[in-house]
Amino acid sequence: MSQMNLLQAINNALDIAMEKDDKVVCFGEDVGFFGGVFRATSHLQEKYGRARCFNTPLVEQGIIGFANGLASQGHKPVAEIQFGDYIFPAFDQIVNETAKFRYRSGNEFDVGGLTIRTPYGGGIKGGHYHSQSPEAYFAHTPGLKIVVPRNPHQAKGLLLASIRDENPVIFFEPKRLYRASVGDVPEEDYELPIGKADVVREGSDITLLAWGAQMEIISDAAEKADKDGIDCEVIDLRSILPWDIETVVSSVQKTGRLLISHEAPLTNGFGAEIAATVQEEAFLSLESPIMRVCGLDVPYPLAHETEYMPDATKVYEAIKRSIHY
Amino acid sequence: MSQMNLLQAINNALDIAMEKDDKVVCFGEDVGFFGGVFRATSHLQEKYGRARCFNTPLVEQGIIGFANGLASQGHKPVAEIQFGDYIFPAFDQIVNETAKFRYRSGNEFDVGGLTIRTPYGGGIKGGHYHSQSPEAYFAHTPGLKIVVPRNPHQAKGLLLASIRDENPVIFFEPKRLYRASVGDVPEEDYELPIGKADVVREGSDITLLAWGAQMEIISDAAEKADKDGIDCEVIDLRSILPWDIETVVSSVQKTGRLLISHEAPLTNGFGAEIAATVQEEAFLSLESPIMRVCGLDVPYPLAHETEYMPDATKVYEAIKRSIHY
Amino acid sequence: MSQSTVHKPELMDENLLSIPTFKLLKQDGTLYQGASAPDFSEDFAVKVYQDLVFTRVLDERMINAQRQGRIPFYLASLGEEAASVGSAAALSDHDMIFAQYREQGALRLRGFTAQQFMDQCFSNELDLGKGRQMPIHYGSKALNYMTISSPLATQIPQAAGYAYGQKLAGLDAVTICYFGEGAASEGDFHAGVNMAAVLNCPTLFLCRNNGYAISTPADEQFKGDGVASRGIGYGIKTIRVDGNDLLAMYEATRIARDYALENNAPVLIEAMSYRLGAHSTSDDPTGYRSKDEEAKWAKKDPVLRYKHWLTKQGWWDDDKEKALYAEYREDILSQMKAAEKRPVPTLDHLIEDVYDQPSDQLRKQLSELKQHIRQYPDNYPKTAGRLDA
Amino acid sequence: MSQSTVHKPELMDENLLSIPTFKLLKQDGTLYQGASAPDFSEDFAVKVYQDLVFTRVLDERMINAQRQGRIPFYLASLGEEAASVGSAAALSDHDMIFAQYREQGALRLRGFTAQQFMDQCFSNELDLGKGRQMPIHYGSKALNYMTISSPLATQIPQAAGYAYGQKLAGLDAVTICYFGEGAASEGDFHAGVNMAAVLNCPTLFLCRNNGYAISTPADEQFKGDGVASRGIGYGIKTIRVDGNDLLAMYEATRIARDYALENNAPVLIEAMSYRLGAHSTSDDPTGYRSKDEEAKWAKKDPVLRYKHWLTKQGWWDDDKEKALYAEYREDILSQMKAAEKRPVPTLDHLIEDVYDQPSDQLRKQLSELKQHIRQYPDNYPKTAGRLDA
Ligand SMILES: Cc1ncc(C[n+]2csc(CCOP(=O)(O)OP(=O)(O)O)c2C)c(N)n1
Ligand SMILES: Cc1ncc(C[n+]2csc(CCOP(=O)(O)OP(=O)(O)O)c2C)c(N)n1
Ligand SMILES: [Mg+2]
Ligand SMILES: [Mg+2]
Repeated sequence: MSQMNLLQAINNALDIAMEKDDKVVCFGEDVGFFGGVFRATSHLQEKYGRARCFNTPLVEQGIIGFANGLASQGHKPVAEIQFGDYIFPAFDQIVNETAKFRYRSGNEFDVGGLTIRTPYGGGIKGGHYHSQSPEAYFAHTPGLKIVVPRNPHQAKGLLLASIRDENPVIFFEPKRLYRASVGDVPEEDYELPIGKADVVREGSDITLLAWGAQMEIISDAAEKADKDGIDCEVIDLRSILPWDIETVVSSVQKTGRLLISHEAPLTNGFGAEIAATVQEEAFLSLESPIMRVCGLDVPYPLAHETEYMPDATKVYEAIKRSIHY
Repeated sequence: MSQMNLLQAINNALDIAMEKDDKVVCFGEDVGFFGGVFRATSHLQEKYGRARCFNTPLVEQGIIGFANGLASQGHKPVAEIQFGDYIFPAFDQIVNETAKFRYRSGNEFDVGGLTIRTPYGGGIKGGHYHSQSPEAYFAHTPGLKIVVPRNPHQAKGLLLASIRDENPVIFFEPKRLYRASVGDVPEEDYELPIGKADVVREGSDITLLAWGAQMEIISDAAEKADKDGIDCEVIDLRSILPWDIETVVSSVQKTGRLLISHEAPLTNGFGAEIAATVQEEAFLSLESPIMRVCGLDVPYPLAHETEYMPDATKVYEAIKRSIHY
Repeated sequence: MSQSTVHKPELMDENLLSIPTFKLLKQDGTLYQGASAPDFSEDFAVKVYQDLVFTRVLDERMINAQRQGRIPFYLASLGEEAASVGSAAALSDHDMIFAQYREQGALRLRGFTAQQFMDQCFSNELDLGKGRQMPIHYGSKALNYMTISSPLATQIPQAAGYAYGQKLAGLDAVTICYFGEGAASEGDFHAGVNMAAVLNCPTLFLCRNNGYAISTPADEQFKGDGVASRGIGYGIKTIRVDGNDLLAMYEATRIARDYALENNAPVLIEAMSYRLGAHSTSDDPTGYRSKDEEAKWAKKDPVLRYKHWLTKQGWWDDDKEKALYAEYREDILSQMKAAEKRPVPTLDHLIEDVYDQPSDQLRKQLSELKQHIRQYPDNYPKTAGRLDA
Repeated sequence: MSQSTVHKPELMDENLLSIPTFKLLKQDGTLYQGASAPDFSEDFAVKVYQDLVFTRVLDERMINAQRQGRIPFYLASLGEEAASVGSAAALSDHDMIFAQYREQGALRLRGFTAQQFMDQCFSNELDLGKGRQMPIHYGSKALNYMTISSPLATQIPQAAGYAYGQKLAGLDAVTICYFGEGAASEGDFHAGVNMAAVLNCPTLFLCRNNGYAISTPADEQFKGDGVASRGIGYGIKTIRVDGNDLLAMYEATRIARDYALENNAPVLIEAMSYRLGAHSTSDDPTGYRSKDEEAKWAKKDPVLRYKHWLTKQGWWDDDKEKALYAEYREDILSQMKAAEKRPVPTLDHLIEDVYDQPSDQLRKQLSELKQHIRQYPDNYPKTAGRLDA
């Protein structure tokens, strides 16, 4: 075990993946010599050479297009998009190409080796274009997997699993926690399962569900609620596609209540899918409406960032509304 | 009144809009001399000149980028994307630019004059890339309006309203109905409201909700159910952003049941948002879980298109499941 | 970067680059003065011709099949056969092909059989693509031919990445990427060619400039000296070729391939040709271009031009010609009849290959669908009888 | 298109285009032989210098403000001031400016005040952008300066469309579009420049080639002769200019503007310069480039070069210099102090301008938020006290 922050855990996972499998190749804007603007790829060029860790020209649609081609050739590209906000120029390559590559070819070809890493989320005074949480934009796309880790330990295990998964994975990294989240991380190689939610706190009164950086917020809210005698079950979804319907539904069948929180705007965020599925699967168990505590339906703001964020007191108040419905 | 098919109604709306307002400009791939691959812009170049109706190079991100710039200058571009499946290369220009233009500039600049027209949907043996229904991909984006007409009369009135709306609108045209849907259309200029759902059939037992081409399907299902003595209320949402929560919720409060149907894959389709909102707003009225009858979570298939489609018998069976829950 | 300086303000002329067209063969099958033909053996030369003819017969037959309502869609390469067959003939079988959709000639050259073409176009259970895409979206791992994808130009950066992978793996192979002059307007073109240049990828970018993108003529697609002039802007070797001249296409591709492989560098090839037929069976070109223009190009028929050359070599005659056409017509027709009788893939394939393994959610959706089909078998005639196959 | 033909297979050389750099002014303020200075009046020449100096003082002050934690972010234009000020000086005030983010000089030249800069950087209630974007995302309708957007290159096709609109409206105006050599790799660059060429848009595309995109040097961004060589590929007039030479930047832009306006055609200008400082306050260039390289470029200081020229004209001296710096330092500092005291925009602005009118849904979200803030005022100190303002 060592203490690592989230960035170090990611760097460590990439290092292990590259060391063990020379099919793993890392690239993106500023990823090479410099090691990425957040330094997630530090020292990888030094260790594995320019051919396996390199800068690309500044063109996201090209980065993912190139990665698709490389993956279809049997390599395992780990492509970095510098900020989640800049993944949209690559949307066509991801949604029309990556996601459909295996299906459309009848499994003649696939890009299962591809992993797309990108920092997401707010709370860093980044305004519209350094704060977005775009996971829901991809969640409507069969063929993709979407993973979001909440801390360094999870990040390393999930990233290693993503790189080795036989399917393309978008790996969203909570950049607010890059340096802020520090924890024990095993030095050895390990993987955590994709598609399995993680019950981080058991409880009986209400289920709180989130992913990534928002886990901190709902855990705080759970603590607050605890003082009022409300016993929260806290679940980290970890993987948005596929998502662990079974764990979430069983939890709600037990608690009778569900609250989902994400930073992205409310409307058609992934919370919508969860609520829609759970109301169907656990209809008779629900004692109050499923609540969503999310970003407002506005572009991510700067001056009013604090007001915009679905913070712990907002979650806490919603818990009480759910309980006292 | 004249009899028009859906394409003629659209062509007629464009004609009126261009005639009355010389700020209206139509362009896109093959839109000029040829009048578009579906001929929606037929004769417009002849009538209004090459400067106001023209071909662009083959580059969707450019078409929308160009349209954003033109709109920010005070014009009213009506940009055509040849197929909804090819809107994704323009995703960044739409989601990061169009949608945020007014907000980010503090209303110094806006692209409210912009309308994006694009054919969408399946049932035409088009396989993956001539069949998609991408509305939900945009529904997570504050700043956009999204409109889908169900027949020629609606198409003309909603398109005229979209072009004149002070906000950017994506106008999805159900291409399966382009020639198949024929009806009475007033010759004069008229607008239908954006953001208001249309109750096309009143009923007391269950609310059926859809938009665009799917309206035909749920209406058929309502007929079938009628023979069993099930009285369906049928609503055309018409506008996905903003959507008419009030009309839908009041209907569900009356009927106690809701079924939503769309062609796009189930997961995180716009049905998810509707279900999530309605279960919250009408929790105590719901007598059975909100049902979604949607496309499967696979890329749009060809050989199994019939099987994939949320057809009238699938809707009908779901109605019965809801009633007998 | 250029180190020269000037002190008078002057805009550089936009027509500064004027790229000549490389030609070997005249329409009558003789060589231009100073030209020399590539060193074809008789067998090879004849095989190439066979592939040209096969492509033509295939296109003719399938357009009819579409008219008869037997398939929903088709797209022909009439007039452009030499561009894809000639370039593909200069490659090694290990080279990867990323095509746009009008390069059936290249696929045939690689060995795709009449049966394989038919099974794809009829979306039946033997289609390598499992009936999931529209007709003409061929692909074959065995033949190193990437499955076609409809969104234009997406294959261009992919081809750069693929070639990078070949280089990493130490393979003695390049990637060729075909696209139209229309597709070259997409952002993905810029992305892919520039990345290949900077990242030293052995990729041959072959632009088929056939004058139109559906109804849009090339002069509404770009200004300047065609697509070739952009190559110099990216700092890569470039050549413009008469796309109706099979020998020139072969030679240009051959030297481009040699250069790419030796230098780990991309090459841009622009093949000048003309789409003699409609864009696809959904299109009618009379709405946007003249019969005169078509007639002018019909006289430059690439298949006929090559046949003249072949005949002059003493390698071809009318009897062989008749026999060949008869053989291919028969082959294609009989395979068509067989293909249209084959059933669609079983319903289980609807949820396969979305992921390497179907998710629980997909299995559930499939089992609900099967239950529904059992209830309404008449509505789903293609699959209802074989649900448990 | 070129009509010439060749019959020997030969790849065209990738270095065929070698575009010279247009220069007028040497570092000592004298002109190159054969060069002639543009016809500046004393007032105009001095105003231009003032804007250069203002920009420099602003950058210096704001980098400090960021270090002191007063603003979260800043991005300076040190070393590149002449490229934006010199080009903008050649425009009419009616011409539209689409900037990338490092063109504060052009904005100052248009008349943006110290107060306006400060209000934007401090996201306060007077910011024209209503505090919604990070510092340096300026914009002003009154000054025809499009609000900056962070996603790179998106403004390039927008500028083409804007210019098309100017032409449609019959305005006697062009649009200038600034972008970095890094941004020129984006698909939107290709889209925008090609569309402007084909659709005859009077757009000046001005690439600031400052050698780096964050840590990525230009030679990992493209091969070939810079960005300028691409202009010829698009069939548009092109000029490369010494970006540290204000007079040359002015002249090149002036003739480009004349050409664009007269011919309804775009022009590509590549300004060769160097980003002397860090990419932004989040960056530290010591990780990726040498002090030597920086020092070499520091000697080419564009502000100093222009000052030498101005002094030689007899229009400038040390006293004026001192007074000017003092005035701007004072102006900026006092405006900064005022700006940081101004409150953020009221909470109502959170939901305004998403649409022309807030939707019902947004009104509901706002009212719930206000209710929550009333319950926890201490958590929202910036807005809690002014909810009903
Ligand atoms: C991204 C995208 N946009 C639009 C289309 C629709 N479309 C199909 S073919 C075509 C024209 C392509 O022209 P070109 O690249 O010149 O190839 P050609 O058909 O001439 O061989 C268009 C616009 C598409 N398939 N993909
Ligand atoms: C689409 C997009 N991708 C990535 C970024 C992150 N980013 C901001 S500035 C920058 C470098 C830009 O370099 P260049 O265009 O040369 O301009 P310069 O900073 O040198 O003036 C990058 C990669 C971005 N803002 N937008
Ligand atoms: Mg073409
Ligand atoms: Mg730069």
